[in-house]
Amino acid sequence: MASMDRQVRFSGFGGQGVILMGIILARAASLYDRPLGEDGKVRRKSAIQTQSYGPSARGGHSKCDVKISDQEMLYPFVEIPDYLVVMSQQAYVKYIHERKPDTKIIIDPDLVLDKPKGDIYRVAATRAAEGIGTRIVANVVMLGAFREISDIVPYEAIEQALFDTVPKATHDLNRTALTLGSKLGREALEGRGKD
Amino acid sequence: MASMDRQVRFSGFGGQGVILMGIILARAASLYDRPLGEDGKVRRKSAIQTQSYGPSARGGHSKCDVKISDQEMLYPFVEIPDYLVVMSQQAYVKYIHERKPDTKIIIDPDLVLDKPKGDIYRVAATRAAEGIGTRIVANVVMLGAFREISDIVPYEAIEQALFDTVPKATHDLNRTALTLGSKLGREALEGRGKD
Amino acid sequence: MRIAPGEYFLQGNEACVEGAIAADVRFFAGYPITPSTEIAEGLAHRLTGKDGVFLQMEDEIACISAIIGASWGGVKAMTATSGPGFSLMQEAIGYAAMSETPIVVVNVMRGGPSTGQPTRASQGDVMQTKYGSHGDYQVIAFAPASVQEMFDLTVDAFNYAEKYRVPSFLLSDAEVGHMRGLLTVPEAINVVERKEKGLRRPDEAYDVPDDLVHPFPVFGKGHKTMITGMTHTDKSKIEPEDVKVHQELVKRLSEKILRSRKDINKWELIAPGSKTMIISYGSAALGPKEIAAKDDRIGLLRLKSLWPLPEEPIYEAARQCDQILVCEMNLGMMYWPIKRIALEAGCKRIELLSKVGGEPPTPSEVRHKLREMGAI
Amino acid sequence: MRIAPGEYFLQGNEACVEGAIAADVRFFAGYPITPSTEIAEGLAHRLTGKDGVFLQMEDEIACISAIIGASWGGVKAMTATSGPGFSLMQEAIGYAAMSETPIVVVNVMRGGPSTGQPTRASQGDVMQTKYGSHGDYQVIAFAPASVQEMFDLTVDAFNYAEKYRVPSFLLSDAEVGHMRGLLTVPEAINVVERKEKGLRRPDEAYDVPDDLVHPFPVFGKGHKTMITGMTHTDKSKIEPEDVKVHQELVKRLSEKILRSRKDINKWELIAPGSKTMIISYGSAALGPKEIAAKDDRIGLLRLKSLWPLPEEPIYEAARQCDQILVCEMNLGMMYWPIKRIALEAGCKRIELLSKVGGEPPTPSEVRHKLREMGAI
Amino acid sequence: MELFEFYRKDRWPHVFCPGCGIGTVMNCFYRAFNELELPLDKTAFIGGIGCSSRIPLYINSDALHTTHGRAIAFATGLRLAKPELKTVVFTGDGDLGAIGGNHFINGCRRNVDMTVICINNNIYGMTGGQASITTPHDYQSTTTPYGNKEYPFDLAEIAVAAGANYVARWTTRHVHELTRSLKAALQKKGFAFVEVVSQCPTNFGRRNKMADPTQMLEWFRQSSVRRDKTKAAEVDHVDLNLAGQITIGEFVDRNRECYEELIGVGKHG
Amino acid sequence: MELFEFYRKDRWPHVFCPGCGIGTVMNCFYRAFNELELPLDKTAFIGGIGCSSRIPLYINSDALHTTHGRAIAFATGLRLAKPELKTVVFTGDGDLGAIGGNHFINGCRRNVDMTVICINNNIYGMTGGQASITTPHDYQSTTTPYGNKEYPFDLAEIAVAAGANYVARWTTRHVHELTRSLKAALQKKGFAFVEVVSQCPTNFGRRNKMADPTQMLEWFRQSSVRRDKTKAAEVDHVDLNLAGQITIGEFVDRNRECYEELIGVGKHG
Amino acid sequence: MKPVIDLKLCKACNICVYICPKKCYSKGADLSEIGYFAAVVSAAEKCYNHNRDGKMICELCVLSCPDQAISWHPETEEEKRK
Amino acid sequence: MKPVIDLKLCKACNICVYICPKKCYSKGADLSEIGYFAAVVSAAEKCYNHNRDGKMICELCVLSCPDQAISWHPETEEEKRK
Ligand SMILES: Cc1ncc(C[n+]2csc(CCOP(=O)(O)OP(=O)(O)O)c2C)c(N)n1
Ligand SMILES: Cc1ncc(C[n+]2csc(CCOP(=O)(O)OP(=O)(O)O)c2C)c(N)n1
Ligand code: SF4
Ligand code: SF4
Ligand code: SF4
Ligand code: SF4
Repeated sequence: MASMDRQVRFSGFGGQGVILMGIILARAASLYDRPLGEDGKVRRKSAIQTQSYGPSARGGHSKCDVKISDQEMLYPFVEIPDYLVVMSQQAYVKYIHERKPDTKIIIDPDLVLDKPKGDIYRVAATRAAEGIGTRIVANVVMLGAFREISDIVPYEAIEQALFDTVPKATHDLNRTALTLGSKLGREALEGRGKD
Repeated sequence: MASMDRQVRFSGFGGQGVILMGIILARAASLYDRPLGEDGKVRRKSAIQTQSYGPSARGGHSKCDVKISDQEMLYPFVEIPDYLVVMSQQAYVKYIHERKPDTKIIIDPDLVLDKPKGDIYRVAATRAAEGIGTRIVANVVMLGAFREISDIVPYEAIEQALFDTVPKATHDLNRTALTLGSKLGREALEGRGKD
Repeated sequence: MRIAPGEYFLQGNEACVEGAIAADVRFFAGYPITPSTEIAEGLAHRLTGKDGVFLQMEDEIACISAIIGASWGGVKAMTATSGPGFSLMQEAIGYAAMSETPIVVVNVMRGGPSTGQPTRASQGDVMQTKYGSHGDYQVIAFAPASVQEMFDLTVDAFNYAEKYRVPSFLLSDAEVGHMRGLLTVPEAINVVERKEKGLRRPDEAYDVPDDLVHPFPVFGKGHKTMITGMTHTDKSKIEPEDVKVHQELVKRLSEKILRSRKDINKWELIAPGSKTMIISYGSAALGPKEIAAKDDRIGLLRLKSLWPLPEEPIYEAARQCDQILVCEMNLGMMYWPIKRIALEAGCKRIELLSKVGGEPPTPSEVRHKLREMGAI
Repeated sequence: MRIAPGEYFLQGNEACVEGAIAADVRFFAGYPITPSTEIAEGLAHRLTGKDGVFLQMEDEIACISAIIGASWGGVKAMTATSGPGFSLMQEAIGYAAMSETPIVVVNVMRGGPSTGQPTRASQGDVMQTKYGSHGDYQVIAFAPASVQEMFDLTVDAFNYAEKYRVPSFLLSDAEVGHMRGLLTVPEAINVVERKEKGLRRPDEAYDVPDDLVHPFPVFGKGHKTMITGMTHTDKSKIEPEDVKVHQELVKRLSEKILRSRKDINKWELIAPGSKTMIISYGSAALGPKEIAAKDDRIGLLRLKSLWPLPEEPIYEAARQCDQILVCEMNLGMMYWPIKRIALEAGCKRIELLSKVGGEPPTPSEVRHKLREMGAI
Repeated sequence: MELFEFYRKDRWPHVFCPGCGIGTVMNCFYRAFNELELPLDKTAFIGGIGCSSRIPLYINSDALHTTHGRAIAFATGLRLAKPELKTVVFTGDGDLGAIGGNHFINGCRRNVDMTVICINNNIYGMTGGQASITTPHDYQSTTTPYGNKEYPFDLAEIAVAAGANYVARWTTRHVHELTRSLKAALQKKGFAFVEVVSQCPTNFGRRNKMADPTQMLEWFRQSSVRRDKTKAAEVDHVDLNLAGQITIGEFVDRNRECYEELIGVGKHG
Repeated sequence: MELFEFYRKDRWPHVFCPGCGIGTVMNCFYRAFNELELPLDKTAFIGGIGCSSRIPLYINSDALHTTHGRAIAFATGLRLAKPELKTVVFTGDGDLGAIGGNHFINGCRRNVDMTVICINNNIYGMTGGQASITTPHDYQSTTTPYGNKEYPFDLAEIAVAAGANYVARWTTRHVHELTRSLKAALQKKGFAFVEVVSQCPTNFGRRNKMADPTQMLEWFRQSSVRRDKTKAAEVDHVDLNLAGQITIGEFVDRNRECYEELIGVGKHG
Repeated sequence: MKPVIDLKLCKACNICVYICPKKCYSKGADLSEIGYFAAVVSAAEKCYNHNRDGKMICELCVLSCPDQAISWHPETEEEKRK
Repeated sequence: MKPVIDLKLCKACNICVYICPKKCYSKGADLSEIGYFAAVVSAAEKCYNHNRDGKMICELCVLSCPDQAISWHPETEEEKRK
């Protein structure tokens, strides 16, 4: 089987938890995604998360890349993402140009004013998060949607990695957000290109 | 005329003014020794003074080298001195071994306890300086004697360089010391090898 | 107290923290600086006072001074910094070399010169690591390229610091330090303990053994140790004006490292014997690695240690190939000694792919350069 | 105020003081350190407050920071130090390079590493001068070998610092600094003034001229200058995360010096075309000089400037000879780049005469080595 | 001069976090500078490295953004080389009191004419919240996960002992008093030091149960106690700390000759 | 323990100039150490660079002769890594107060258990007589040919402001008082600082009409004034200077918890 | 004169809400262009400076606002009349 | 006990001469082996500690001598009798 790489970019506003989305995805792929291969052996994925650091991440845009491979990781940096998740207008302007024709773009339409063309999925994650009580989990909602749309790692792996990462007291809230995200993701998959 | 180098080493106790002796000699050769050559042109000498620095010069021995050449100076450091002036026992022990068979050795016999063999000149400069009032000018006495013995630079050049170097108020004292030294030098030349 | 064997998903800097703990670090003094700060923050958690001391100090000079002091207390000691802090540490690095104090300094390299690009990666400090302090000395330096190597080479940095009584460096960069990925902690970790001076014979520490490294006289054990950065004899008598004493000392300090090149140097070799060899290290080697793994016209010599200069593997690679591409994240630093070695080995074409600005060369950039060279 | 034309008998360090005054130094900040202290002491006499400022500061870091500040006030500024102080200055040297501040730093080299041999000469800091600060940058460095050159090359150091807006170094050593001899002060001394930014066109200072050196916007003249050690655009906008801006900046900083090698480099050539060439510099070159002057089998390339690396004269010398002897007072530093260039030029035998411990190689030591090489 | 003639409008919104006290200090400084009608083009602004140290880059005049901790040393050189320039340093507690401590005390002693404004936010803001030499005892930071065990410096008191001509401390809750002190400092001949205790909600507040900047302002208000200028500090007094007290006020106002006068450097304002 | 069991007899005569006060301090230190019957093998001696900083090399125990100005930082590491060792630092005014000023004030603040003895000879001795941060105003040195224009630090007063647990100042003319203070300092838990104003006849005396060391001792005797421990320094006071006064005595004696106690490092004496 | 908040600058720290002794400001509910719930001047007429034509007697808000978002603007004629 | 000057250590600073309240010391006139005109104990019997058998009550000289040249030695029986 030829090696398969997946490149994902999460982007948004500083403080939205964009970095956390990437960490959870990469952790899920690294530690919890161990399907049996055709040969009956456990297959492992390797995953690397990188991010843009620094004071610009304070107010401005923030970026988190994840590269996932079913082989040993060679070059771990995202060149052109297969998936681009955008959670702010500023990030949109900054990153929209780094894409291939088939890059799947997932945006929160309440935060991105532009209306791009292409393989677009709209997930109103922030509004949905407010719906369950707090904007804070908008990132987890979006992560759930992303997982559903991309299907790179199984739901259980993401959930496990999520629970590793966030404080115990928030597990219930986060699970709710994740499943809500999955639902929104399914809807987006279905509604794709409808507008 | 083949080039002619002269290598001189002054050595003694920190605080005796050993360094000054070398500076005056080198300055004299550099600036004030301008004889007419056979061709009627002024001949210049080049001279470089170097010294051993540092805290060991505080209490212990102290060393000052002068190299004088009638050509452009190439290698300015003294390897084996042609003249070795010694003004303390410690310096004697330290430097006596760096000599050629024909190195002329000038010592203050009151300060050097050993009685070396070879081309030795004894100049009791310190005692003589006390005789004219102060040990401080022992170095100038010794310098006068050295000049007389070596005859590398003319008396006037040394005197000029000496006056450049010491405070005006002490010129008389220093002149006295220098001429006294010349006298002692002549005596040493005559008395050489007598003991 | 060290991390249990198993698999972890960690940041590079966090893996370095765990490597240090695994290597038995007991003293860390640090001053915050991006992109190395997570190492200090991690060790602030791990060294609580009882099991070791974490100390944040007034500046980087204090930090490196303190870890040298701590090392003389007999414990393994470390600091972590980046460019500007590394520059400030140079005087004390020379002191550590001169006094033969085992310490580990992590430099998570960022873009320089000066404040430059605090959040972006570079490899601009590799020459400084060897030449940053005044005078002649040798050091040991490792260049990790993954989260796993941030752990493994940290342990190595400690081991070699102890073995050779020398300052030892982990030259990471902002990409490797901040990258998150899998760390596999093995059951057994080889940890070299300090070769302490015993008390069997009073002058034992000062016999020059074959490997030129004297046993270490820990303070407080009655050795009456005298440590100085001045020129000193093997009996630690200060002789700052003695030509011979100085010669013997600085030559031994150099020799003990240079002679042990084979023991110290580490590298990864992909497709040796290829007509075109890439020589690279750290995160700059990751793009080349992808190419060398997939294209059999191209080989890769990835240096995992940079100092002492890995003359032998470079010579060997150069001897067997037609051309070399050196790939680094600076304007050309290791390029020069590599070129010298390659010329000695008879290889005539040595090219440079230099990338500054904060991003490691991408596989396509490397490929582009290789195409220019006619390699692919 | 400058010393009158004529002949003087001076110490090397005193000649440096007079050179600085002749070059119009107006600000000196120093911290005492053997064997450079006489430079500070001399300037304490010469800069009385009204005609320029002499300032002794709390440490070397303060000194170099202050002279950079003074330079932005539009005056020529300088400091002098030796090994340990030089190491402490490294961070700010990078700042001066990055901010393109003309300053002159004199390093009267003594034996290292660390406190080493405070009173004895060495050439152990020549690599540090190029690589001591983090990141990629280029500097200019001169290596005097006589009292006269302590004067002449100090003037040059100022001139080139101004011309290229770069930190410029006088790499002297304890022998040359403390040696006393003749200084001839000429009638006319070429002094390069600062290329100040005028106010004709508002953006003039930031047009990149051919020589890559921008006019200098002195503070207090309404330029609204913004100076930073962070990555910045030509309009001095801070862009620490921009790959392109960083590339353009550091490449220009390097290029402006490297491209001007021919303008900057200075050397003395004795008996070019000899079968055996010695390459040396500073006081290490004096023994070889005596030999080359007297033995016509031996030539000498004496480098009066070390950085930027004088590639061309070395290449030329290497191309024409059979073998090269590099002579230096360290364990081999300039040896390595010289070897690389010589190999490029097709010269195969490049030997090293390395002498540490405080004394320059004597003519007999050089002769001994030449004999070993079969040169004489 | 309008606010945005004094500051570089094109760089707004500035980089500082929402609620960061640095912007407040900028207002007060502008106000003081403007009311004194000082010539902006004849004033140079010097900063070290850190959030606070970035202020000079926002001012519409000559700015020297230097290395971490050395701003006073750079300023000393600039000032003495060009004494017709007024010299103002902006620095942080880390920049001034940690890595820059030596230049700080020697600056006070040397008494070169400059105004040094230290924004003391009790934390390293720029690098993301590590303890500073002014982080109060037992407070949280990323490098003191078990609470800060050290005790903080009293920067103003050290400035007094080291010899500064003018020393005052205020908080961002005392904008009017601060503005007055900044005016006094700008007019003082010699080394004038103003410490402003300020909020870093992002990196100090958040970790110390004051994520909201207004909570920090309220903390400042409640803990502030005026210092009696005539009475020296008590020997056992460690500030902003055990007693939970922030001593504010003018600490000293004296007229030691400044360095320029002492060495007779050209003219100076 | 005999004097020459405590000191390394084979290194005598020591390197210090005739009449240098460093040797006097060595006597008093030996006396204090010996009377307290402290274990020599469990005491480490740390020096910076300078004449004064060389004392550790003469003591018959473990010695760390470090870099210029950093002795306190080295000592901090050693002490915290091996808290069963007593830690004594010998330093000079240049080493401690010029290049080392930052480690000095932060050492006082951090309050690690160590005894720091600064031999303040008002000059850089080792390098041949350049002005120091304690050279009195208008005095001569090789770098102040027109007289020193700066004003000196009051190191003891700064140590008080920075937080040291014990601070005293004496001169080499006060050998008994000095010995007593050294004993107090050696017994104090936390950072203890003793400043000894001392003569450098070679490089200070000679240039200031006191070439004879006894002239300097007489100067010390005449200028010394006792400090009232209960009263803090006056705000305008600049020591050893205008008033020609050397304030001597114990400046502070307090018991802030030392750093080892605060972070709970192993056992410590 | 009355205070006005510049929506391009306000970062919604609500310091003005806290600091104003007359409670002229209140928290905002709308996302601004730059992404914040900017504060609003809800009771300008309560301001000390209201109707004082340039004689500023408080200005805690202007001096405190860290983002230079508050500035003084003349009241409309109508406002003045109130 | 009486004070004795070690001629191998004394560097002739004459601090003992200055410091001794009883004027037990005086300047020397002979060059010592190590090159100094070492001070001499000219009036040991005036010393406070004379005949006190180890009860030291002054010791300014011993504590002050920078070269560790002064030490206490027992008096001879004859000296004690004086
Ligand atoms: C030599 C050096 N060490 C460390 C740093 C990293 N650094 C940048 S800013 C900073 C702290 C700033 O703290 P402070 O001065 O209090 O300013 P704030 O950001 O809190 O306003 C540090 C440690 C650096 N730039 N240079
Ligand atoms: C980094 C550095 N700068 C300068 C020096 C040179 N230096 C050696 S000792 C000294 C001054 C010592 O003065 P002080 O500490 O007062 O000691 P003293 O010799 O007067 O006892 C200096 C400047 C050095 N060794 N290292
Ligand atoms: S990190 Fe803190 S100090 Fe820096 S801008 Fe943000 S709130 Fe202000
Ligand atoms: S130079 Fe001064 S301090 Fe140094 S040993 Fe001599 S007298 Fe003492
Ligand atoms: S103080 Fe300024 S930034 Fe904060 S909410 Fe009010 S107007 Fe907005
Ligand atoms: S004090 Fe000591 S060194 Fe000085 S003269 Fe007296 S015995 Fe000699």
